[in-house]
Amino acid sequence: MTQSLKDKLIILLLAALGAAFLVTFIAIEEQAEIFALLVFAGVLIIASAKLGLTDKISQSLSRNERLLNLSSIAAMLVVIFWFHEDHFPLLMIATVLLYVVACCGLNMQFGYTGVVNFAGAAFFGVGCYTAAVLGGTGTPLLLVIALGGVMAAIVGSILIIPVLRTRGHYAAVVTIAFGLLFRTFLEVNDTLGGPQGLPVSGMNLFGWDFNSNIQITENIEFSFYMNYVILALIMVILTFILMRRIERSWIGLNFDAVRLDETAAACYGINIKRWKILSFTLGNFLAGIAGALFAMMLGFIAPSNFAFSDSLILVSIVLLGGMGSIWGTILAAGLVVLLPEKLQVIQEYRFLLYAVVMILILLFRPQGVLPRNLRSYIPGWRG
Amino acid sequence: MEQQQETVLAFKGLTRRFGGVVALNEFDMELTNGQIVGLIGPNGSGKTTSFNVLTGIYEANGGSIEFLGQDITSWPAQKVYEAGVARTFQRSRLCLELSIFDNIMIGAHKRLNHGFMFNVFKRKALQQQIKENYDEARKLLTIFDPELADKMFEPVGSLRMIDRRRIEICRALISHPRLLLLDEPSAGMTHEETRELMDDILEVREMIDGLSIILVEHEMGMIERVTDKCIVLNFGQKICEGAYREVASNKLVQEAYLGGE
Amino acid sequence: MATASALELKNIYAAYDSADVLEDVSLSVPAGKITCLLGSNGAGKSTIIRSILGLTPPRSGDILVDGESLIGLPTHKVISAGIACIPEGRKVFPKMTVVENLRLGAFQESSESVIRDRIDQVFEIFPRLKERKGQLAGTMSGGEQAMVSIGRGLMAAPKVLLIDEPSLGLSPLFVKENFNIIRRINEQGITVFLVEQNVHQTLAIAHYGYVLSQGHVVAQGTAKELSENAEVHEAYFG
Amino acid sequence: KDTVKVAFIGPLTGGVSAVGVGGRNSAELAVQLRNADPDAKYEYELVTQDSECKPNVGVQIATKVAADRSVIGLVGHYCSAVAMGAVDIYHRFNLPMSVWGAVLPDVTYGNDYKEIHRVNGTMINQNEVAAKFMTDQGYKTWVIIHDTTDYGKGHDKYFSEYLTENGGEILADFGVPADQQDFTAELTKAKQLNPDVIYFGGLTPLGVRIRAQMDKLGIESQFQGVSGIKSDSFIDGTGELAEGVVSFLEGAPLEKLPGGQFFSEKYKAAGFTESEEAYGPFAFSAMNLILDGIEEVGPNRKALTEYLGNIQDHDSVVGKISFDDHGQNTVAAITPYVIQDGKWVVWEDSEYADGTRKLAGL
Amino acid sequence: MDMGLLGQFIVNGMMLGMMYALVAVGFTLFFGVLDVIKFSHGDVLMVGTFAGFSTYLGLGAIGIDNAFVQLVGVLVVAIASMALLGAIIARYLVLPLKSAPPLNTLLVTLMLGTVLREAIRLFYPDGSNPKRFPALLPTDSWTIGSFNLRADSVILLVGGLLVIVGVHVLINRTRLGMAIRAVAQDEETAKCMGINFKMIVLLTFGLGSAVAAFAGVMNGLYYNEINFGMGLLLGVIGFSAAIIGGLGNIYGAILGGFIFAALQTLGAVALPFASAYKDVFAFAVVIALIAWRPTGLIAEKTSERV
Ligand SMILES: Nc1ncnc2c1ncn2[C@@H]1O[C@H](COP(=O)(O)OP(=O)(O)OP(=O)(O)O)[C@@H](O)[C@H]1O
Ligand SMILES: Nc1ncnc2c1ncn2[C@@H]1O[C@H](COP(=O)(O)OP(=O)(O)OP(=O)(O)O)[C@@H](O)[C@H]1O
Ligand SMILES: [Mg+2]
Ligand SMILES: [Mg+2]
Repeated sequence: MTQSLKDKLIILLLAALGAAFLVTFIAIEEQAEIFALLVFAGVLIIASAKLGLTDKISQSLSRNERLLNLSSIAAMLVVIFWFHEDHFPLLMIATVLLYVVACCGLNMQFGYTGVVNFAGAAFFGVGCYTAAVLGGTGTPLLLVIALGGVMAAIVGSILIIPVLRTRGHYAAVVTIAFGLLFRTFLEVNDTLGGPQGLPVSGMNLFGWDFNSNIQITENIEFSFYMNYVILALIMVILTFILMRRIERSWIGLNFDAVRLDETAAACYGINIKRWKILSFTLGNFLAGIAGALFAMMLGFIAPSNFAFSDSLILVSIVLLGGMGSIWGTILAAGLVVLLPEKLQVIQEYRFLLYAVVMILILLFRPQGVLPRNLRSYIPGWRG
Repeated sequence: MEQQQETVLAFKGLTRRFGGVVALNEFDMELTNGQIVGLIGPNGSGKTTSFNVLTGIYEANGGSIEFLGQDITSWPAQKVYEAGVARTFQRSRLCLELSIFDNIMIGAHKRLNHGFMFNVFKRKALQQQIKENYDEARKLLTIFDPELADKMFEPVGSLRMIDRRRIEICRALISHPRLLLLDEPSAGMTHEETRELMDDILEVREMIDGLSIILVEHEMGMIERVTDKCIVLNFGQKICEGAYREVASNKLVQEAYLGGE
Repeated sequence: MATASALELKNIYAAYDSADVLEDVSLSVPAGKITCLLGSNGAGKSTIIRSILGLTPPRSGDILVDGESLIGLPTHKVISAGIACIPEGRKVFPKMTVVENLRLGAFQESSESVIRDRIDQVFEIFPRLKERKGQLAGTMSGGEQAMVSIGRGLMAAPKVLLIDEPSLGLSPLFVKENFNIIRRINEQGITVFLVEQNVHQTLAIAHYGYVLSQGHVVAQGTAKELSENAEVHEAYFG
Repeated sequence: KDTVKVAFIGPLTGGVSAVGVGGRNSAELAVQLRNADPDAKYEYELVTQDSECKPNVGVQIATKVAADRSVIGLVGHYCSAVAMGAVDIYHRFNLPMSVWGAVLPDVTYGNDYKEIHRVNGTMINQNEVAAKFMTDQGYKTWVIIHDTTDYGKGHDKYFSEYLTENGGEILADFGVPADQQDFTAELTKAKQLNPDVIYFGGLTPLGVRIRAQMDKLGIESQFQGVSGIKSDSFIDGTGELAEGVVSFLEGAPLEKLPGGQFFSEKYKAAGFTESEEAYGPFAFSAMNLILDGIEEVGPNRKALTEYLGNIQDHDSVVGKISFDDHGQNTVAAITPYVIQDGKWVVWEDSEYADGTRKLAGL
Repeated sequence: MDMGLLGQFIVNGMMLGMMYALVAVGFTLFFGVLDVIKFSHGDVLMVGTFAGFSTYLGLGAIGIDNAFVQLVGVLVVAIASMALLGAIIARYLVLPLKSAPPLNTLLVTLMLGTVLREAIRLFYPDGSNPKRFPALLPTDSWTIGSFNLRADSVILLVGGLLVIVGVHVLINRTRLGMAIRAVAQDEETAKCMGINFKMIVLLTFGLGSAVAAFAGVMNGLYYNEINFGMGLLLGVIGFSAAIIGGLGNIYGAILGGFIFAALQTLGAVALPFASAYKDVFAFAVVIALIAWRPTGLIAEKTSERV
């Protein structure tokens, strides 16, 4: 068998395995089964690492990015259609996807450019509130989503000056303070619903009501969440492409240079401010669009969704995945969103267990589950 | 040739203080097209500071800097680079997590198209530009070390110190600057390695039209071999200027810097 | 060799992650003498120093100080055994003043008066440091930092002093001065293990030397032997 | 017997988890008792979910529960914001449910969904009674402190409204975040205004802090709370300072109801380690109501909804339950309580009512 | 406003400021050593308070009811147990991660905070409800007009001040302090100076956590109420205080703590239309302050150079 054929088979196999895993993971409810599945996956991963398979696989993957991307999308579609009439799994999948988009935004900010942002949930929230306010006004809803992003970017610009002037922990405090301020403001101020929150009207695209089930034939009915999942998937794909293209371009290089050594970057003509502003704004934009769609899907938002702890969840996804790593973000988002939900069976003990699991993962993979690779501008091209 | 005589850089009364320390004191200097000037002086005499003030990292407390007829005294670092000044750092400042190619491309900043549309949507054109620059970087790196040129996509962090220095110099040269500032490029190298490095730099100079160099070095062999003129600093003040032989025989210089025989 | 060795490396193998750096290196540093280690860039000289200090513990082999093995000891215990080091690339503590840096050099010394005396001695050698007592070391020029680093190494008053490229970035005057200092230290009875690029001046003060190439000892002998050794000559004297 | 699933939702983690766990235990107790009853037609299985008191999580798990067609009825929500977000979902999926703790009026009155019911009273009833009761005692001036959640703000709104109607005067009104520790600034200002009463709209943790800090600053005013502080932990938290604190709770006092004693005994007997807290009896009643319905009309959502819609004078441990056309229990009597010797005592039975002891400032 | 009232606000604000400053000092210590934000700091504080509280209950159970003995017992147990906990955290969570990106340490400590919080909530008897912390200090009070000063407040203020001064002296005037700072700046070189790196890290975390325990007990004594969530906000505020004051400087922590307290008090008092906005106000000022002084009010001296 030729190497390239082998590579392709490996990828297809992996995608199939991934889809199967996801379907099982989402479908099962029993505590023992969940536990067994997690242990099984863990053993599989450790074993393949010990056998040196992981390296080989990752080489195969990096040689065939296109196939990898396509088969991942295919696997995702399989999972989605598998659950086509199960509302809750679809809702969870869509949530994961939207978290991926928001976390890509954060990744752009501190994975690439090193601009820390502990107010991710606030910018996500700006998107949500934009959708809530504009939702009933008859604004085309795709536009509402875009405006959610734009609003997040605009609100973010309040912070531009302190963000540009500060670094490291000092910058962290700027965003922490903003996150707390944002939530308190929403709670105290009644114009946006106050602490009670606001209902959000659902998505309606060219007369297609996103909030009713889709009747395919007499017997087949798709959950209305299918609409959102598909839209969220498209959003993820576009975000993925954007992130990739930025990373593999001079812009990505400038971002990295700004993160790694501002002084040297300045001495080589890199305009620190320009790139920081771009990445901060773009990052907030992504968080905002994710928020807007999320609000429409959920139908209801309240300030307590955008607390500091929610921002920390976004940050932990980025760190757990590995800074700047998009695949890592996807994996980590799945883990962070689905795990606590899967642990519902153990009720009040689940956060304890969840936190313990996170600590263990980080102790064994300090760089994140899938650390970012060196930049390769053109896949497969090595000069 | 007239162009040869054109003044590239001129310091006039350049002064910089840190608290009580006067790092540069009324420093005057001139550099003409294609010249290699050695900037020498005891430790802490202000050599690195003069680079930092010139490249806009520190502000001058007094005096002026003229580059190609423009007053660039208070320009920010980015603008100074755009005007054609590139430098290396006394302590290597490469991005260790990035590949060799990435690091060199940081130096090529002004030749690259940084537009959002271009980078995100015009992938074909961008990839074309990447490949062109790759070839160029490779050519340059080959002059210094052909072996390194084969490792373009390896992280700089895995390389030896000496290779990092070479890459840093390539990063400075890739933009075809008019003025190159080298701060102790040979530190930590053996005589042999130092000589090779200097030969390489001279070779590159031939390629780049009208490249002038200011070289800070404590390795007198190197200074003697490559410089057209030397300037000696002590306590931020110029104490002597001239060809190396002249300077080296100056009493003051011997006392303060070389140490009498 | 007539004198007992203060420090002895036996069949050391060392590596970083995957890259093997030292292979079967054995050398001995006679007590009370200056022993130098020559070799081109990346030969593994600094790695030897790191191995001795326990920063890059060797994979196999033995390191002895006065006959006691250092293998497995954490770095601070190695220092307690009477070893001090002037590390490669200066490595001053940037956010501390010159005096604090010097004090740290004598960290394992608890007598305040001894420390004061030693600081005074260092100031005598480097008057520039006295002028700049209170300056944060990180803001000093390259050469000034080198002085801090050397001064700090002297503060420990060790049995064996490991010195890794001390003249890096020093002015010619100071390089000369530096070799004088090393000689003087040695005359006070401290064993010196010196890594240098500056072959001429190094061999001029060293008693004994080793040449390292790609992780192997390729030549050794007295300073005189080495400077007459044709191979060494070719490689380093050019 | 066929197995039928019923569900419970409440905050099991986070700041108000004590109430949530108490509610869950009570609901579980109802199911246990029913399963132990040989006359029951079905075997019941309880599904419990944690809302974390966060609307987004609440909406998700509401979907989870509602989308599971095998779940026939739900007892849900202590946090009003979560309930507000979730009601749409229950309506969409036609899942009949009863709220067991959330007190925001809009949960029932903000919509016309016939699936939504509530066994406990709203904050409207409570504050109406509270304002009248306190002015009747002879108090004239108030300083209000409330947390800025929907809960605190709602109480603030209704209490202010009814207080003005009853002729009381509000000297100042402070909104504070629900996680604030230090109230000395607000209280110092309050002290300067010297009100007869300090009204606190919020939950136990904050209530404890405010009561303790009032003492620090030497404030002698009467302390008046809302249903959110009517818990044993308020007394545990404030110790001797608890004496004389008044609060109001919907429903007749447990021990006065025929089933009240029964509930308390059974709860103790079931061996739960956590207290049932103030709203445990409501969760218990709501669950019983749903179980009664299923027994009567069978495991069918539509039928159960219908059944609940017609509930009038239904016996429960919190008194008779009658739903109005919004599904709100109308006979929610409000009982004033006062703390006497480290216990919550129904006002009428207390030494304060007969004049042996006096509330602060009277 | 009359003077008595003003005095009252100032004393209250100072108590609050002291509380924040103590937390901020802890943060400054951790930055000092490993350049990490230790987000579990607030929760360690909380656990410390609960440890003290349990000691009180325990002493009560064996019949010791002398307030002074109780106080000493509470303090000793809280401080010692948290010092131990801090060292354990350092040993098993922080040291293994020292070569990972610093933000990952942040994440781990964040998760650890959750573990501590949830553990107290779930496993401490009736842990989810607030507890009444005993008043172990003399409660005599002096009243002048509307000004009311209590002895316990004064004792706590002085105690807090002593601890901060003590930490400052320890860091800047002792060999241990020098070692701590050295380790923070360059681990390897510090080792080469003969410093026992591991020991120093453990000690620093022990010290920082001990300070947190002290702050926690102080919190309990002052407010007479403790609960499992008390550390969360206190941690965030303490962190912000350390930052606005300027890292690398204990005085910065004090300054930051007092500024934050002043802002909150001012916000509550001087925003008559809506005291609920006081946190919005305080955090907005924090952002403005940082924009104005990007490295804190007492700026770190630059030690980097090119
Ligand atoms: N950022 C700073 N803060 C305080 N002092 C400084 C700073 N930068 C430089 N100095 C002082 O200015 C003087 C000149 O320093 P400079 O780095 O220019 O010396 P140099 O000539 O490059 O010396 P070397 O050959 O040792 O590198 C030194 O005494 C140094 O301590
Ligand atoms: N941390 C490290 N990780 C991986 N490889 C390393 C590391 N440090 C050094 N090396 C490699 O080990 C080899 C020997 O390095 P070492 O620093 O000991 O050389 P040296 O003789 O001291 O050179 P120099 O004269 O440059 O100081 C080099 O090839 C270097 O690339
Ligand atoms: Mg210099
Ligand atoms: Mg070396």
